[in-house]
Amino acid sequence: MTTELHPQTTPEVGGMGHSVKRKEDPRFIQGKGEYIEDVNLPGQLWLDIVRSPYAHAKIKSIDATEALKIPGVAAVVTGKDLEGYKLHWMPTLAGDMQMVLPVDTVMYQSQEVAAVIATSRYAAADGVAAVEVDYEPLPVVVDPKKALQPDAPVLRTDRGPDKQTNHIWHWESGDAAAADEALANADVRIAEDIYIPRIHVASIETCGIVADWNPIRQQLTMHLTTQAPHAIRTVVALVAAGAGLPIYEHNIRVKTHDIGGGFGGKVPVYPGYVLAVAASFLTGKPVKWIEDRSENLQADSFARDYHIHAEMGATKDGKIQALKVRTIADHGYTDAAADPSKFPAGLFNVITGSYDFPNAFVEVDGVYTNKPPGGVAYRCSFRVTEAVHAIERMVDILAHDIGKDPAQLRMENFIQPEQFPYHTPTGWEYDSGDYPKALQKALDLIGYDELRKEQAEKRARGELMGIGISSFTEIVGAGPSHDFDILGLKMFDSCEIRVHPTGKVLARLGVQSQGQGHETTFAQIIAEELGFPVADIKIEEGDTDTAPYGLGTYASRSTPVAGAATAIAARKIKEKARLLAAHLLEASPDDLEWTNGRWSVKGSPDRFKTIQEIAFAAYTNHPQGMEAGLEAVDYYDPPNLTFPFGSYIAVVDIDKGTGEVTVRRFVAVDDCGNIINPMIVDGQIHGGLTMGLAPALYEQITYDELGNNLAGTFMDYLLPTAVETPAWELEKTITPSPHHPIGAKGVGESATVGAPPAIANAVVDALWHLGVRNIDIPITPPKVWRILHDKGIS
Amino acid sequence: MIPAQLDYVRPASLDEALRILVDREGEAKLLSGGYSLIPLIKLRLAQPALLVDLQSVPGLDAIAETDDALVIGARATHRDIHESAVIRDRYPGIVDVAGGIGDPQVRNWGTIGGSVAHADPASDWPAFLLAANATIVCRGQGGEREVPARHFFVDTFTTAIEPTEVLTGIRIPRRAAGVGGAYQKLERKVGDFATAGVAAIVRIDAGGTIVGSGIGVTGVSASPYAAVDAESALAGKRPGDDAFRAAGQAAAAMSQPVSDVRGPVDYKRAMVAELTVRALRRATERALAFNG
Amino acid sequence: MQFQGTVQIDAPRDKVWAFLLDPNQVGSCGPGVESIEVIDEDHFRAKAKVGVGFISARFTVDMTMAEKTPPDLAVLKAHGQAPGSAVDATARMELSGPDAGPTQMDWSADVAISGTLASVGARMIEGTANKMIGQTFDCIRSKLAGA
Amino acid sequence: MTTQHVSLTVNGQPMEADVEPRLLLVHLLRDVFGLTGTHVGCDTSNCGACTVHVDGRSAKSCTVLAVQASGSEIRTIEGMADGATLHPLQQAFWDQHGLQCGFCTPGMIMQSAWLLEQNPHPTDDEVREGISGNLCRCTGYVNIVKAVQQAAGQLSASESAPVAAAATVDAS
Repeated sequence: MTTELHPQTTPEVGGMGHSVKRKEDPRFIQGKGEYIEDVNLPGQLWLDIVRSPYAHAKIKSIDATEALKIPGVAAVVTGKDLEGYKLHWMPTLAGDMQMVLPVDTVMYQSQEVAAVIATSRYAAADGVAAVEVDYEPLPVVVDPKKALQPDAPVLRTDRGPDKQTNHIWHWESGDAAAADEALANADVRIAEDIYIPRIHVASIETCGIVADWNPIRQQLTMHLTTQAPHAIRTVVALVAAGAGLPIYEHNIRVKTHDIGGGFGGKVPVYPGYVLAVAASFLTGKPVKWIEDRSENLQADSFARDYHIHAEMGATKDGKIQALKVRTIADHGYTDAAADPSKFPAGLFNVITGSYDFPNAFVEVDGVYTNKPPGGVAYRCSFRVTEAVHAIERMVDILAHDIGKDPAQLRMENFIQPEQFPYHTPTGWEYDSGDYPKALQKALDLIGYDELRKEQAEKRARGELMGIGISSFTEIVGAGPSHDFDILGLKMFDSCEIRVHPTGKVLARLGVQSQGQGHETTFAQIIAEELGFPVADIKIEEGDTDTAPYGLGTYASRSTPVAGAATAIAARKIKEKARLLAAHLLEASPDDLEWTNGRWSVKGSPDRFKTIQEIAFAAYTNHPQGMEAGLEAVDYYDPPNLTFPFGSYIAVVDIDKGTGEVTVRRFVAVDDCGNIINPMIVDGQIHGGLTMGLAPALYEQITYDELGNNLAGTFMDYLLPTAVETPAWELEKTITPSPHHPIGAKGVGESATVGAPPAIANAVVDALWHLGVRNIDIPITPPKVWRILHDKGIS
Repeated sequence: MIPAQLDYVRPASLDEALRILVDREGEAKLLSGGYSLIPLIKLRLAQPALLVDLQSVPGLDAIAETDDALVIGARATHRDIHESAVIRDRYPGIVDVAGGIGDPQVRNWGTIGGSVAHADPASDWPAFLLAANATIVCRGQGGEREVPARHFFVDTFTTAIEPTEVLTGIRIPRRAAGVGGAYQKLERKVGDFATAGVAAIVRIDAGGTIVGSGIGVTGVSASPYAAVDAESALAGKRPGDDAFRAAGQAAAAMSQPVSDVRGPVDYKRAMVAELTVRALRRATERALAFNG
Repeated sequence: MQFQGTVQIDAPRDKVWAFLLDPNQVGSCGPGVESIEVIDEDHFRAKAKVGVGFISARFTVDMTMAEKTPPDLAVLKAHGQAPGSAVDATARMELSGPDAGPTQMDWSADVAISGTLASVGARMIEGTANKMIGQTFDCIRSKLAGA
Repeated sequence: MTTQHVSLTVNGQPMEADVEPRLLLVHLLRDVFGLTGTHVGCDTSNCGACTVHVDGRSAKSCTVLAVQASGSEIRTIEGMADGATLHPLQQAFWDQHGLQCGFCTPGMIMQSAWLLEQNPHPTDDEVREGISGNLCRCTGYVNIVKAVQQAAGQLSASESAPVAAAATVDAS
């Protein structure tokens, strides 16, 4: 089933398998990208936001008198003002409700309280400082477990009399009774509490909008940093309809421009967007809001915050039998996750991972706390990171407990290549995989046996070194319409291709690049299918006036869904081209064969028409009865998800004096199916690994007991620099997806998902002989030092 | 993050700067490289009415050795210091400090005078200046005075400098034979403020005995401090891990850390001890290798 | 954050008690207090410039005498706000010792800091708060002893 | 609101403006001069997206007041290419896939340019240290290091590396 990389096109055409240099780069390297902050419209006003110092408080009064005296300050908008337009609440993508501005109660520290609109950025900031808000502090609930206790204050009193609780929802998957029985009968049973902390995507560009309501044309243009322009347009149309505002979907245009990193953080609708739209509607002028970094780190959507209790059973020689997982999910004060409607805990039930579990049961309870929305995304929207971390940690603990090498235990429990398509006990059908091959490649590449020898020698000398493995299975490409929707919108995606008479191509997609290189990779798919050189193909995204409807780019779904739509739209064009070629060649369409961008008569290879010739004919010489033109559109509804996988191995050294962990080496063997652009795939993996290293060792959004966010700037939210980041070592295996038109699986978040447990396993491996079973990420020096200190090592 | 309104002047001479400080006392704040001050102004945690930028004041950036001192002008940048030939040749402990502050851009612009006057409780220079028994040169309209580092760092963001004075330079005792210095800091990632930092200077006589030492500690108290108990513990000892550990314990005992995002109190104390040992080891190597 | 301490005040108990009940007196010892506006005998409002070094914020602080049990127990609550930050504190002061003095004051303070100061200033906050509270009670002691 | 006059040279062009003294250099470049290639990423001088050269030294323009830079020579990403010819670093970032979303890229290129002016033949570790004041969220830095090394090879091969403008830092 496994194949190697063999490009079918010439480098000049640049189809699949070629490391085509990116078409988008010339503007970026010359400072000519156009990001949201670069968008300036004539007469625009600036919006800035007054935020709450309290995590939970009643608003007693808001006094804008002093703010309005500041030259340039035009207006101060409060929740009471918005209430008049029914705009003070808005729906989240998860179907919960979120405040745009509070009317009476703030729910987290730095929540929006009022908006200042002014003629300049600086005046708006002065206005914010001058608005006086009087608060009455209320008890703060930071810990989701405490939030579930009967005496906890109910945070969301707006939800109706039957929902006066901080419990949001319960979700489960698998067979509880079977899992219990298997656990009871297991020779070996392990249990562990694993916390996956709250983190923030922190793309280097923050979020922003220029909202432009044109009262004459009754047209709203939202220049916006969003990963999901169409979905946002629909949400705005629904909110406007709910508020009775005359803003209709066909008169709303979302335009994204270039996006400075997304990683899921630019999927939600933030209150600032609605405020800017409302302010533009009220003033009739464009209104610009650009978040600063602290607003971004304190008030945007966050990821993870999963309190996991996992139990696993196995035979005494390490054949795993059952998994049972109970989880408390801290969603902050509203569930704003972008999970598909049927999956409030995302795809967390992929937690059986790469292993052949006979039995599994997973349950998750969502909980409100006094924090901003949690559980949204960090280069993984659907809780796969949490699942992979838990299972990879548990497998490692089992291996160490029974004294078996963690690589060996994995090999013995992997789903084997011949078992695909494989049905998991929690209901997924894995499309394809060869897990032993990937792990073996990683072991060989890093020199595993030698490292184990080195580790033994070092341990004898009292030095601390660890080797950690993670053999993850990803689940991406959401998703098939029978199960997957967000706010009722089915999770298809789309591509429209127009071939112009001179053989130049314009393709538009419903997804949205944030650095993934769509302008190049989607052109390569078309080049592969139709033989047009990549240079002749222009890809456009991010303008809802022109692009076909799609759900957007997140959860690693662009290649699995929009990539498929692109291939199929191209194939529709290829079929029409066949008819055109048959007409031009005076042959039967059935007698034609396709090779290298031309239709030729079977057996007469010199009788052919190139795709360029055919394109010209489509506008100049099409047969009677056939529509002119050469265009196609496809809305792709995937038959299944795709399941990329890989095996990662980390080697760490620990400084006994300080507890510092250094990742000395890191080998990543990835399998994302067929590869469109190897250079871009490697780049995605490099970046994903770094966003796996980050939460493993550095990043965490921590709150004190008052709900203050203690990581509100990059001084304390610790993105790794080039110094902390190791020189990643990459390899691939290629196992195509059998159901995807081009056999691709997607790669955007694999490395972010797979890397943290490799690092955590390596650290625990270094310390296992001291009785350490688990250290929650981020594994900071104080945590390691505490262990060493308690054991008398430090 | 947008600064509050402020005024700005760029005096062309020290006298003019001093005059402005007197005329606008209570409003004026000196600006050197700005990499510590401007972030605080942007956060509006500092809202000076008037910034007095010293960039055009001549003569404040020289680095030179005299008979008894290494003199560093207040406006010498961290990078100037890091790359200065005399410092590279003879003051490796200063190279440790200057090369590890912030990041390259910060080192390009941040100055020793600005950093010392700013007196962040976790900044690096104070630890070294305390260890080295440096003096800080302050100029007012009435003339110049030298304040020993050990009397200079009064409190968090608070020094012995008067609001009408300009910090013009640093005088560090000239390195003699058998003297070596080192600075060790622990940071969560490169460019972070120190979780803890320890500067050590030792003087070892021909017989191999520690006859003098200086230990400066940063990041673990309201302001950097000289670990005098550690210095006492080292006096007359042979250099070695036993002596260094005792000094480390003494330095740690003098710390007054608070538990925060960088770690709990006992961890920070332990880090002071550990870094003291490491700094002393390196300082000792350097002392033994330096014949004047 | 919890803080506590004891000060020995060289003054008779009733004098100490009277001091504690007088907003202008006790208020003037608060950190950075620039003005005091007495609303009624148990409520007053202070404007204070609170900070360390050149870093400071102007707070408006509402004070409430929440509990007073003459002549030995007073509880003062403070709720202060500045742009982006807020401070809420409860100070409990218990007096003991001979009527004629010296008076021992055992104090405890529960201080909650919210917003930007807590978020960005985390590494300085506890030490600074501790010091300011210490200064406040030192001020009370010295004013009474010197009176 | 008082303003002060600033005049400076940006990418070789004399430019001036009347600005509030509190105006940040990055906002002068972006909002007044329209040079939007310089980005703001963090506001606290951690991320380096706003890196430009001021009198030959790399600086974080979000942590410099425009008035501080008056009289200086500024170089931004827009001044790197020579007409239609990319600067070797720009070419190298493109060749080596040293960027993804492109937001950190101008600052990363400007810092790398300064680094190569100081150290024309850095080791990989020296490159990593040299760009440690610049954060990239997309690339994992591997290809940035490769790009800087490619450019280092080209710049030294062509001996076209500009001499560091060290006039302001050589007083020691």
